[in-house]
Amino acid sequence: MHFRFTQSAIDTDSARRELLTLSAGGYVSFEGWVRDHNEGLEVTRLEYESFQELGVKEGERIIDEALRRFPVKHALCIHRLGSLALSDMAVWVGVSSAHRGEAFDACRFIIDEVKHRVPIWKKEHYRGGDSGWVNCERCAAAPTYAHQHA
Amino acid sequence: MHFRFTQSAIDTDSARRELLTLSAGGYVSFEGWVRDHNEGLEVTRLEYESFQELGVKEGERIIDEALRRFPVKHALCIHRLGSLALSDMAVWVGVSSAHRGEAFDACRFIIDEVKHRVPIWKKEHYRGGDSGWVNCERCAAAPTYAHQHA
Amino acid sequence: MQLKIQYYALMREQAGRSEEILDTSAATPADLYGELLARYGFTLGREQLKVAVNNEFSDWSRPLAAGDAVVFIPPVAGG
Amino acid sequence: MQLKIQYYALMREQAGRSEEILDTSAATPADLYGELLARYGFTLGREQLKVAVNNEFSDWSRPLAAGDAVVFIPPVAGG
Repeated sequence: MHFRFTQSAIDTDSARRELLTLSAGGYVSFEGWVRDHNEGLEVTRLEYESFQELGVKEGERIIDEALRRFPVKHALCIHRLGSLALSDMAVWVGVSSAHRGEAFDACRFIIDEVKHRVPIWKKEHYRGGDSGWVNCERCAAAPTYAHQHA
Repeated sequence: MHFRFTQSAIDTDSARRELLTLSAGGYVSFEGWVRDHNEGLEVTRLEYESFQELGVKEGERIIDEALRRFPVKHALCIHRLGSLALSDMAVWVGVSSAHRGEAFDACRFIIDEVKHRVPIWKKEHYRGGDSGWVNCERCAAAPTYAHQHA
Repeated sequence: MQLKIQYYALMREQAGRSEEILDTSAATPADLYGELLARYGFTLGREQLKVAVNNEFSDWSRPLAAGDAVVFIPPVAGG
Repeated sequence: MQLKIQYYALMREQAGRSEEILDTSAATPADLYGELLARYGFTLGREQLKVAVNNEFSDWSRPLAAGDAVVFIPPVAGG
């Protein structure tokens, strides 16, 4: 299982250990943190939900594609679901490889694809009490523009 | 001090905490690990040494350049010196930013520049007892080729 | 025939439920979405969605069979 | 005049010392390297090195002054 969901804090130390191998000289990781603003609005907290049965399948396909495209050793992605506070880690990607260039490329490929393809939704709660499903509320009003910031 | 040397194991948790900020949504880190082979030879351990007075200056300049070139929040690099075993972490780079693209670019820029510009030397010890200063022994024999794999 | 429909995120909120078993004559996911759009007033148009049948992405024109599980997938926002 | 020379890595091993105070008439780092190359038989040519004076990168043609600290920098291999 190279793509997983978790309802609790992501254990990056344990995840990183799964990527260790004596033949790897480079390790790149990405963490997505809950930030206090998005598109001009002050964010106070987030909720993530996923269609998990398809999500893990699509996530595994992305990791498999990364391992085929880039000569890396190991790759792993963990996405958190549920209610998250500011600074909480929403997603983690780690890649180990013999050389660093491929590790950067594969890590970036994985997070880009995960954000575009895995059925995960994010509801932002804003200062003042409003909330909204990212990429859904505005695209409902203006569908042709919406996919640009998906 | 955004560039540091250490004689002991790099404390990545503590280093990562220096980069946390509520306005950051992306965090990219790179770790260089001691690998069991290099250019066809079996490596058993490494020694790193540095001209530290100039090394920290040049390292700080690299971080400053990264912060000017890429719109990131914070960046930090720690390089270990002394005797390292296989799988030990030799260098760590961490970058936080609002958006992930810049964090990847800045992290890669920093490790590439550190490897090319900071006065750090690496002696590899090979199975069988041989050893050699990387980029120095072969370039002594064939100077025009040597800088290609520096 | 009976289909199982699961709703997520904005569509879950607009449908007021996370799943239901539906008696329908919809022949395809496209037909089914038209039926549900009329019932729940979803704000997302079909061109903004993907659809999954039995936990795998599907064409909108795939023939549906009794017992199929259908999920409409709003624009995603992981990470 | 007296200069302080520090040696690192391969050059430290070939010089058999990590630093020394040297009486020299070398006017520039280039002159000084020629003198030391003859003495220690360094395998690295000057074109493979950089040089630092007083903890900062320097031109090879910079005039040296008494008390300057000079470091020859072999090809680096951090990371």
